[in-house]
Amino acid sequence: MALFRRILIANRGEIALRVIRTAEEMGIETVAVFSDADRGALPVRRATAAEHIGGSKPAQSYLDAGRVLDAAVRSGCDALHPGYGFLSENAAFAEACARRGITFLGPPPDAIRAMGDKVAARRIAQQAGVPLVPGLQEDVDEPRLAAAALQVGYPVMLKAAAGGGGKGIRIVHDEKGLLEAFRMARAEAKGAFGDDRVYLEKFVTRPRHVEIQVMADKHGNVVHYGERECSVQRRHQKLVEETPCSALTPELRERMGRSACDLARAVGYVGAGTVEFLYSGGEFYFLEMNTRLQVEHPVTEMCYGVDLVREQIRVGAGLEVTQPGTPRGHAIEVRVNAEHPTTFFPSLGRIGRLRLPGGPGVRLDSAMFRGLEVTPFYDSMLGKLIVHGADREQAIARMQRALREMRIVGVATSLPVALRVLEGDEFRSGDYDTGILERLAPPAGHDRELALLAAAVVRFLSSERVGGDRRQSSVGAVPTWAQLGRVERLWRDRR
Amino acid sequence: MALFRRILIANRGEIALRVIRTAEEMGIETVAVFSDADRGALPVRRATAAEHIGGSKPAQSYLDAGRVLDAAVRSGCDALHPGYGFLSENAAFAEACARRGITFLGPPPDAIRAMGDKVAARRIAQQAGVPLVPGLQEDVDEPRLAAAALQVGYPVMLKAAAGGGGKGIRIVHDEKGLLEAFRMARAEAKGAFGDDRVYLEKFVTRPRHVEIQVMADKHGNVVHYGERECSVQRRHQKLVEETPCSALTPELRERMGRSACDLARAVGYVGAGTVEFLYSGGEFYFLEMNTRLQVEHPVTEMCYGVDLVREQIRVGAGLEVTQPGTPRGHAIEVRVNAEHPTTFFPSLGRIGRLRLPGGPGVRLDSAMFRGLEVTPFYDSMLGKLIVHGADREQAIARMQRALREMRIVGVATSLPVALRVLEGDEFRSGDYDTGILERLAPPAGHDRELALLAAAVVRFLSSERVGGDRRQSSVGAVPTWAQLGRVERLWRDRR
Amino acid sequence: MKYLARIGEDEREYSFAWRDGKLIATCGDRECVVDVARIGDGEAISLLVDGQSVDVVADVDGEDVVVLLRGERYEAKVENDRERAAHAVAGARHGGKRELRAAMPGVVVAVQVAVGDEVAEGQTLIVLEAMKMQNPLCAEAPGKVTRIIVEAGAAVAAGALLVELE
Amino acid sequence: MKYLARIGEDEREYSFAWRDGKLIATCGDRECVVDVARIGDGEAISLLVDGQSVDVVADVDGEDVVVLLRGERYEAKVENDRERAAHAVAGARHGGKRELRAAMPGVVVAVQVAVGDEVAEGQTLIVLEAMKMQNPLCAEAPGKVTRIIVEAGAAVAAGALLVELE
Repeated sequence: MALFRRILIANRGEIALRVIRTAEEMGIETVAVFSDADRGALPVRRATAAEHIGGSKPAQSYLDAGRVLDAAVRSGCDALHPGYGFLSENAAFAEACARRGITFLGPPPDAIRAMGDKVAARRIAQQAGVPLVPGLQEDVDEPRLAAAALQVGYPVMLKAAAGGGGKGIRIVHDEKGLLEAFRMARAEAKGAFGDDRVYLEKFVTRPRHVEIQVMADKHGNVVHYGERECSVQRRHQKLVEETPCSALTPELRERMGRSACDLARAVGYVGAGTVEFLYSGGEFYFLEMNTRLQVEHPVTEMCYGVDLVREQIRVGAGLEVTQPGTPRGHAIEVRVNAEHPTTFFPSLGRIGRLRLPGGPGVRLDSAMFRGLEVTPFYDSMLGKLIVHGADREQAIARMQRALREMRIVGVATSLPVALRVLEGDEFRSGDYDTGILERLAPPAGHDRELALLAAAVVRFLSSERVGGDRRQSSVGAVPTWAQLGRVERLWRDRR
Repeated sequence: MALFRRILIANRGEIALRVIRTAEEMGIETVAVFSDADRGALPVRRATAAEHIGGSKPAQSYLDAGRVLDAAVRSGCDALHPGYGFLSENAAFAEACARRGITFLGPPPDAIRAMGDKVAARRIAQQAGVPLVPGLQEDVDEPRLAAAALQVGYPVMLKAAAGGGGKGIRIVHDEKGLLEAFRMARAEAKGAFGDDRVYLEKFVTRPRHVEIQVMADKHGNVVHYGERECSVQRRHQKLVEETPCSALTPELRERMGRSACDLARAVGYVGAGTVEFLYSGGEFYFLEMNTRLQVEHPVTEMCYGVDLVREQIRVGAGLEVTQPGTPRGHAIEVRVNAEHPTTFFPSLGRIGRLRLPGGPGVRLDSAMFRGLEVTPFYDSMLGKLIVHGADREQAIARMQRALREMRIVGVATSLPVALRVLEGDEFRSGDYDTGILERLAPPAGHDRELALLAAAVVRFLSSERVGGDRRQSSVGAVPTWAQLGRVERLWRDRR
Repeated sequence: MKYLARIGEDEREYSFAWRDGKLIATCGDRECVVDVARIGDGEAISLLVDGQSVDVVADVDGEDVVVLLRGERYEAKVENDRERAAHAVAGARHGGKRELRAAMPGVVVAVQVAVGDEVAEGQTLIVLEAMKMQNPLCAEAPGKVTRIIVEAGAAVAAGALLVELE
Repeated sequence: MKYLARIGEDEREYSFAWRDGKLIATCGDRECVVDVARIGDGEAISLLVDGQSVDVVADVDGEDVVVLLRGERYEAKVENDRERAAHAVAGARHGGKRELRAAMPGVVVAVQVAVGDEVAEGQTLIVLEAMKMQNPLCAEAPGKVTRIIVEAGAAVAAGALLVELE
């Protein structure tokens, strides 16, 4: 018997499709919700049923807890998967689900709340014995400032307590500018977040962003599935993720894993969660916990042979978590974003021709299709390309191969950037940090000569066709080679 | 440094693309060969270089050893991968490659020859201690016939020594019809193969077709990667394959694996090979050895986390074979054939819209693309869909899910047949044999009611469009839902 | 306008009307509300039939509609009122004449009937070799062979007329 | 007819001729033989350039040709003789007038220049918010702002004229 009768997927795009796939494999019906812009989206078409929940702007639909919940009740769902983003880390929404008798496939509201407040989260982490970046756990005041900075050690970072996503952060290299920077940070924090608390911590140089995947059940079992290395990011947007992380020793991995599980236990966690750490020079420091499935979860799945969405559904239904096996090989994920590869501008438009990569070790998680209109309403991620190889070298080569196979026409994508990352010495060495994208070399243009020729040939052929040149007019799909030859010969004979 | 400079792929379709993918990942250049019909094929486009080798009929191109070899020499190749079919089991071709200084990525010519003659192969297998179907290893004559049949035990099978692919086989259930059947078998064998030798063996009831994947290097190491269960077949054309086989115990698997390796050693085997066995009631019997990569090799790759083409290239270059790790989970392959799902007629045409499956545990090996013309020149396999799951149940559910996702327009395919196999109790029980397809239930038609409605709606919409009905005329790609509503409302207001 | 859809033995008659942007499909005394969305340039059609999602990829060729749905492939015939009337007239005129055509290009390897033969439903009339396989082409219904157009050895195109029956 | 192809700073001039069914491409004193095959309905173009396989997916919009090749994306401009002549004339007539247009639909969050300002190459003129990101739109070359069409807060469509320079 299926664990649930019907799951409402409170999300869109690739993650909605991802959840539908697993639910279908588990014999559970699914209900997709959709905004006006998403009527034709793949999750809507692949789900058992679909409910329209409002306008194209997120606030009118996917962020509207009431409409989403009404749809779940109306369509007879007994569980709800929030995906990531939107309502996934909204404690009040999780509570509302429970009130209406719907199992929220995420952690308990209290755990969401505890980890949602970054200052509170740090306090809990500290109590659970999880290493933090050296610094003050509380709001600093001017009198204590200089002593605190000296104790933590320069360079130090001033951070708005209510901030997030890198906003309101100042780095101070010595005592000289400290007081002025502090006053400005306060004023800025007040202005931006209406909350002038600022805290101080050591500025970690050349940090790597390494996170641990945890999974907990309602019986008190907490396990982890190793780490993911996510340092290839631009403005806190990850572009390439991999597992395992080249910097970790088995001993370090075990320590980080244990820390992550300790934190999950400390907040009574249930379900899938990710504990993010900064890693530098053999030390790791707690950053924050994401209380939901992470975009980059597939790299973990490929190495551990686990289906994390399946585990979410299982523990949500009260089953015990499956013990992780031994990971195998190496996995890399590249995000496919609709953005211009040099300017990083979002690229809107309609997806035309589409060639998807395949073959050994290649997985594509995407709700893309030919004809999909990329609209400005949602984030620009079209999907994720994931590869698995026996070792890191093979995984890199495989991803390069898959990137060369993939063709998307109609919007520009970030794929060429990912390819440049993978081709670069820094990534290949395994020794990189969150600054890698800033240091990325411009396109090498190996094939620029061929591209120039190809562009000219394409233009020549299209003008020949427009001009109705008979040599080209009958070139069809198949025996073009033969036909071109034949037609050309006829034409020459006639002269 | 790459193991070879350039590999010529002496094949076409999905297997040519499969080899190109791995070679590219290993930093080795590739040369595709193509017939007139295949100028636009994906392997031609994905290879480093491509050489035209002749007409569309296989005899004019892919089977023409001279043309293929000339292309290899002309394009500066130092190795050649034969794929499967065509020249892959042609000992003379393997010798010719060696003479022209090109490494043939397959076994030594003598091993090909030894295994190519089915009578000789049985003799070698027997000497190597590999179990055979009880029977006579040599040509039978009339005087010894009745005693032999009695010794072997009824039912017995009379088989043309020169036959293959199930041709020239007669089954005799008791002594009554034996002599007459024998004389007819002789006459038939003479007529069909110009060779009237007939041998006699036990007819194995409810046999399963189970094969062992072996890999051998030039240093005398021979390893195996477990078994593949290939009993879902029609007229000796496999349709669904899986690993592991539900019938095998670890002890049986080990014995079969050891037998297969013994046989490979006995013929001085190098490279990838498959030893086929009949399995029934706890016993296994040698059938034949395929001295090449097998179509269904990906299921093994997914469970062992190995790239068999990579291993072929490595051992071809003289490296030692990689020791197989522990297999994980369960894998299933479904062949995507361009044939009508009820009549099994080949379905020719041009592939139009194409929706490929994706997500966790799904692999597609195919050279299909939108616009591909399926011609009558080659076999009808368009590709292979492979899934991996933590266990057999998950793998089956995953394959069903992937089959429901996949859409191919323009030709009919065998996918619905595969789906029916996977839905059937016999396959799900794991207890099936080579008769499973004959016993397959007709389409259940769960969704026939919806299909009828859908067909009518589609027809209605297309006639509305043809008629230039303004309610439908402006329906574009995206906000169809909203637009339909709006346009309709306008129209109603106007009345 | 009514539409008669047939798949194998099953047939249903529908009528359609638009109401508030949705399609109301009526079949006998049952009615359902269908929300219709066309995807891309004819990539697919998404139906929400009383909320249930039906992801259809269809190929329409006149009255022949091939529907791909949840992994199955349905070959449907859909006629509207006008076409049914026209067919009735044509049927009367042709007096039940029927044809066997080549389902695919190939070479005729055997003609297993002669003019005047009475054939049973499912009886093999022609064996056609295509894609290295021999494919029996059978009578769709009992009848009498009135004309044989091809002989063994002939190469035929897809759709070529092979045998006429009545 | 000659074709001038440009990608960034690089440019090449080609002329083409058919010979025995192959395209002969000449660029300066170099010549190569290109075997051309069009795949499907414009799905892709396969070139064999002196045997080397080049798998091109291209999007042609007048003189703008986007080429996808081996994982890279090239934005090329290709002009033929006629177009080059026409452009030369147009260039002379417009006297070096230049425009800044919106690369995507969005909302103008800031206008960072005024009419009459001298701007440097790469200087931000407008900040456009689209897809929840703020995107600086910069001057492609040094110049003087002659006209500002939009103001902060305005929603603009892709391709909308924002600023004129000379």
